[in-house]
Amino acid sequence: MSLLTSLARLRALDEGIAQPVATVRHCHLSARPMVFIPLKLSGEAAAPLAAMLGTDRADPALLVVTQPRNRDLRFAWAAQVAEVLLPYIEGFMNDTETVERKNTDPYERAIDAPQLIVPNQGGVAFTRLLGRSTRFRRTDGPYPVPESVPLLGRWLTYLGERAAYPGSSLMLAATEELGRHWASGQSSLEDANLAALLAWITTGPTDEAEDPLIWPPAGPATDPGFDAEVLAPAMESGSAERVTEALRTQLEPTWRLMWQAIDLLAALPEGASVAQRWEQDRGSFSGMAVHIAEGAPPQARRDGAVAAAARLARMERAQAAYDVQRAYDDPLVMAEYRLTGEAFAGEVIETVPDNTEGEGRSRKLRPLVVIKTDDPVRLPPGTTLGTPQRRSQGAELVEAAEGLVTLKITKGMGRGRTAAPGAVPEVGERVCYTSLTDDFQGSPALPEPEATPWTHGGPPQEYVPDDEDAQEEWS
Amino acid sequence: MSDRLDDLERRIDELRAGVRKAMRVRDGATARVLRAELRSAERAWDALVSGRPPQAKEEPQPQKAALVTVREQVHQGLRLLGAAAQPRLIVAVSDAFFGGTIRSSQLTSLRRDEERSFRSSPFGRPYYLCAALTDRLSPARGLLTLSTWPLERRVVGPLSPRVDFLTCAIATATAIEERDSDDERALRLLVRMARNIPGATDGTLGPPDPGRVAAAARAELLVHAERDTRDRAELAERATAQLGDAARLFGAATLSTIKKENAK
Amino acid sequence: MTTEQLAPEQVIRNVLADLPRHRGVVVDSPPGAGKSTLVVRAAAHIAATGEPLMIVAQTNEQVDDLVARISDKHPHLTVGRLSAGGYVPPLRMLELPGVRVGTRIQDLGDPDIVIATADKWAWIGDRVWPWAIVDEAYQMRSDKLLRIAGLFERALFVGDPGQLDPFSIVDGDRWSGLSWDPLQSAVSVLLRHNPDLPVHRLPVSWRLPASAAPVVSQAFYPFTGFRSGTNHGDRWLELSTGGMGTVHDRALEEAARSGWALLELPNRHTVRTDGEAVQAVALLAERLLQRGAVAGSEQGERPVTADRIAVGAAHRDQVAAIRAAGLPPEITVDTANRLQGREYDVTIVLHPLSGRRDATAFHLESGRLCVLASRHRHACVVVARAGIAELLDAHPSAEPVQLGVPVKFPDGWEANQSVLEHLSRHRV
Amino acid sequence: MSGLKREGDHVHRLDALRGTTPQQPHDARAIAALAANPGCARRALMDGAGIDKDAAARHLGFPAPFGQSPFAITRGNMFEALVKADGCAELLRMLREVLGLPVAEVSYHDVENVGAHLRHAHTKALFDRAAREGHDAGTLYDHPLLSLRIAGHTAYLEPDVVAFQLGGRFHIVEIKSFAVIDGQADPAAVAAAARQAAVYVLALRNLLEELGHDPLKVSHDVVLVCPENFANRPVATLVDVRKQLAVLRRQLARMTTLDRLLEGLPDDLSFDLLPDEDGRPTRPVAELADALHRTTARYAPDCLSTCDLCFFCRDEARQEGASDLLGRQVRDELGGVASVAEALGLADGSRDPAEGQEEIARLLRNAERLRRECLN
Repeated sequence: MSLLTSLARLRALDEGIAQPVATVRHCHLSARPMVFIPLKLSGEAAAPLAAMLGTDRADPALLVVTQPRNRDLRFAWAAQVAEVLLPYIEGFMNDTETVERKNTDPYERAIDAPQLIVPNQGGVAFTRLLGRSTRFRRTDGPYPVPESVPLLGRWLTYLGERAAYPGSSLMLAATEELGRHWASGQSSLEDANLAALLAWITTGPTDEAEDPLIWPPAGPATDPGFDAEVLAPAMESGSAERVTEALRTQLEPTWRLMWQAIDLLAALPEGASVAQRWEQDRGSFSGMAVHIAEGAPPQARRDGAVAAAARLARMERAQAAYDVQRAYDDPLVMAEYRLTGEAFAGEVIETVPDNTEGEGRSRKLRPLVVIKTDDPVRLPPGTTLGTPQRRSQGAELVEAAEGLVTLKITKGMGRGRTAAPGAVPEVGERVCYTSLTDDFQGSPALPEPEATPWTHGGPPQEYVPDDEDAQEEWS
Repeated sequence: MSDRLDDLERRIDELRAGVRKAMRVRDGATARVLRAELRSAERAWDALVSGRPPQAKEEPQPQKAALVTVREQVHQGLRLLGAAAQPRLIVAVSDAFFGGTIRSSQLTSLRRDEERSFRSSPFGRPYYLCAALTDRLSPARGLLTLSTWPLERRVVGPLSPRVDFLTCAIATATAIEERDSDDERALRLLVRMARNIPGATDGTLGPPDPGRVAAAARAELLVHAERDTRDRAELAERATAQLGDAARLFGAATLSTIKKENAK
Repeated sequence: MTTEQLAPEQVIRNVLADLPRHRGVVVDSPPGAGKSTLVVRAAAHIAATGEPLMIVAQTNEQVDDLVARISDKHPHLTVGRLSAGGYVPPLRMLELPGVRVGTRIQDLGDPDIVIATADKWAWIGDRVWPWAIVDEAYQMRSDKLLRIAGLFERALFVGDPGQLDPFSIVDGDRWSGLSWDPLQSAVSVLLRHNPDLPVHRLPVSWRLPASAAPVVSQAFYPFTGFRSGTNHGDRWLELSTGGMGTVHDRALEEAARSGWALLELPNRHTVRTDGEAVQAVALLAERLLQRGAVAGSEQGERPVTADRIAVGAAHRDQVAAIRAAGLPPEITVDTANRLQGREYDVTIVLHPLSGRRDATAFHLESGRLCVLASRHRHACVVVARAGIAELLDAHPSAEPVQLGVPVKFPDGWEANQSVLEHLSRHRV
Repeated sequence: MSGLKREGDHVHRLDALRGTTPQQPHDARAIAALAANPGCARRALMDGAGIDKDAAARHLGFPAPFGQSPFAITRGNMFEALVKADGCAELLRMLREVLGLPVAEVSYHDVENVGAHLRHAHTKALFDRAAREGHDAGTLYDHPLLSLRIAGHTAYLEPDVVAFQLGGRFHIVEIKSFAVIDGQADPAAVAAAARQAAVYVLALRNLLEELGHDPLKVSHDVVLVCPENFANRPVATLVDVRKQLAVLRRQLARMTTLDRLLEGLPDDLSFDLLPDEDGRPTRPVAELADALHRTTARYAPDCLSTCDLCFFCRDEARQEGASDLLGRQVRDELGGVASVAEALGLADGSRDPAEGQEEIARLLRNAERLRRECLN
């Protein structure tokens, strides 16, 4: 968080209404998102209690485990969840486009992909746990489960991990996304409360948001008072209807909030790079679908040495790209960098479009641009620059002093002796340049897992999900 | 009907809110009153939904229980185990071998009833379910024994908890072997015990071989036997010397309990 | 004196003796304990066996520095300097005898020693070196080691455990507790998988003066410890022109006298780029030059010129602000991360906790303060606002605990406390 | 001893602050929580005086947002029972696996076998014997009663179990019902457990020291017992609590040096809740609130998960328009500027920077300029 965001929070606190910290939407929003609100039994690691889910705001499915300590009921519940989620997920697999790739075979990429939206980070974590607790189950043996259960587990695991992948929109946490676009007048800790955050964005703060009687927690944890006074007695009564109704009261308010959050995000114009990131999501999704179709084993309990390093590299690359793209897509995000002097914006007051460097054959076109800016520029001469206005353009800072910045354009102005029309900004044009650039070289290869070196414990034994995984007793 | 239901639901919501508010400020009194109303409202609601007339929840009374009393089932369990045991273990055994129907909760009052009955007519019954005695000769919490056992078996020295566990494991294993039972519950009990005895399992997850479990338990038992026997003998001696009949069966009151007694 | 020097010599002998006996050998080297000297010695030692050797460093500067040192000490050795495309070798390197620079192994001929950064090595394949030396191994992330470990059979890992740990821009919790956690340092992963590899420690710092070694040792190396290679009096710092009694002058005089000075500004919560503090830092540097500081040591006597002075801070914007305050460009101004492994006569440090109301894990990280407080051969002047003691005292401790992750010492809080306590004796 | 005397004095003063309100005993959790926000004078004083902050908060109309679900409680008890069942069979298995406890080491002492009033003495006797005679004396000690001096008062602590293992070292066993999944558990939960265990380690070390034994016979590695994955089966992990111990010592040291805080207080200041015979506070709310307002709090949003008074202090911060509401990081970014209005005034230029505020003013104005430029 930067001073810019802090200022927005102060403003929000003062005006009693959240302030925008983004001018465009930085996440993809599906036309048919699957809203998923899971609840868990307090004190248990991953004992599902209920879930409200669906793609139709008018018609959510409510699935309940009326006796959460009963293993069979839990798996029955997981099977019910699968009945809703799997058709939704599989619905996206068949419409694909063929993607050509340099020096490797083309592959099929889904035209669209599923999108799971949960209320908060807790929801993401619990989804991951549900995945972990179901993906290893067997359909035969001691504690058999319906076929759909382990499959659901693998998809939940996949989506849960994807949620940690910078810039991915396959699984979103509502509070996270809202917080990325609005600054409330409360602390980021309190922003984790969906009702409170939404109140800040829409009507202004209210203490009701913290009253579990008015706004039940958005899960996965339930309100202890509710557990003690409503749920426990209902369970003892042995009446399934009563447990179900009790849990409905805890889920319905959040269900409404979730769609309100979606509407708020949908109202924002989509950022320029969102489609590109969603394309990667679609590719990843298709990859996973193929993976499963080919009968690969469920995801391992934890990454091996090579897998971990590979994932880290991917995630760092994605994080860097995500940061740059957000700044390029959104002046308000770029402003954070202008504040720290890593970017500057201003008016072009002079250009030398036909400036060249070097002599004879090595002679190169290097158009000069002088920009007047109010921003504090903290970039040394020679810094490589990029600009949101001309994304293919490369430039280099020549000098910066007294609010005047001189830079030379080094690429993206065409092959010719003179710069291609429009390549060099006109005098009077407002432009923004930044040292933030999205040109990362790929990361070098890793050894094959079976070639893991001695420094990292040597080759791991082939991972086969064993009976332990499958028979792990649930209590 | 449906609007009756709506009224009930509205009422229930109000009452729940009331109770939770009261609890938040720890106003127990108000909470209790509201809770009572709430329960009746909820029962009425259940009745409406399920079409049953409202009634207090009654315990399911399985006919077996009629044949064998709780007391007798515990007796069976303990006889099989042959050592002081906790209710949960006794229940598990009775469940696994005698199709028992008891629940741990039913055993809590048992010992007091036994003591009362003994005091009213000493030795009036062939056997009593009674306490294990601590090194202070006070009743050991949550351990049941049989009056028909020698004192040595009913006192617990420092090593006795482990020794008794091993004894119980051997008994369970043997029982399974004799009946060559493949009863799921029996096997699960054996698995639970086996994984806490060195060498009792062959590492695989399948049901352990009862013979192997018994052997492993005996092996460890050997390590503790001598010292435990010594400790117990010494305790038993003290108990015989210091305690009257009742106390010998149900344990001497600790200072604190005596205090409580006097306070009454 | 000589006896004092024998010990480290002995350590080096033991290291060299261990090389053929173990697959890997680790050498912990506190600040200025002759890490590079060891690397050069070991390089020559291995090269002498006629077996090819690869050397891994972390930055191009470190690589160039090693190349220079090796060809200086052992001109007969042929050295290949592998580099990435964009890299422009400094002229002095091209003149060195027996040194060739290239972007591909093939360009290098078949030298005794090939040196490159870990990043560059990661692109090299299908060849295995019998020997490798990994320099600054504690600053190397284990995933980098994973990429290159296939290139060598046995390796010597050298580094300073007290400096900053490697980090990532993404959250790595999902790997915590794994023995191969990619965010851990190369050494910790190496040792977790090969717990019986020998770990040697260089016992003597040749850089830190007698005034600094005990302070740094106690604060940042509480369990292992090290001593200074020089005694009080072996090093001296003299200000040839007189002062005007300003706080800055007095701070410099205190530093010249005792090797340490704390220039304490009035207690106030400020923004990171605290103008007063920045000014003070700049003024100190300026005055130090004006007063013609002269440093005397076992290496003889020399003026403390701008290139022998460094200014250190925690954040990039602080560095920028100090730069902007108009220091001579020869003076190094940089963040702790980038000052790692460097050495100067005098350092001026903006205390990471100065002017703050609350400390974060970043500001308390012991490695950060350790780097800043251990770059100097003669004196270190710290600029800080009063109130750090109170800040530490009020610091809430609720660090999360990951299962299976060895507890790291020293604790940042304790280290800060101990340094602060020492500095308070040199307050002006 | 002047040290003792001084402690005596301020104990007296603290008791005065508490007035007729019965002393709230510190349990391990409360002691572990001392480090949650040491900078908060209000909290330090109330803890020192032994005031029930929860009761105070409720009386003030700001009940703390904490509460434990009956399911969680049941689960916790069930799990502890499971670990200790059948002569601690599960626990012995784990100690054998994790600490290499020899098969012969199984003896079990339940300190609760003696009446409550004897437990502390009995605990002392047992550990004295254990420390003197080594492993023959015993292995497992259930429900021991330890004690620790907090700000002049003795707090009694009940660790779940203490395992004593061959090699003459004691290990604290901490039984928690949060799950360890694939070797990892919720880091916050583990940290809390570690802080709590550290309290026991320290108390036990003090006990041994009193008895003239080497306090370091108590290991800084505690045995954390949790359910593994999704099963009920317990698994043990060693947790090194040296850092928690260091923090704890610091905090206890601070508790005995509350003088600085106490000196600043008006003599008539009292936190007394004036409880009636059945313990309900009768102190006029406004009066109590006023008393608290006369002590300085150091509110941060983190308090919402660590302090019973959090809502009261948050409300106070709101009244004052303090930027603390937004979190420590924001507060630090604003340099010296504590109030929201002030910061905004500097940002939009409606207020001139006071001496020393020039930079933050410049930064804020710059930020404001950028926001305006981007938003319209």
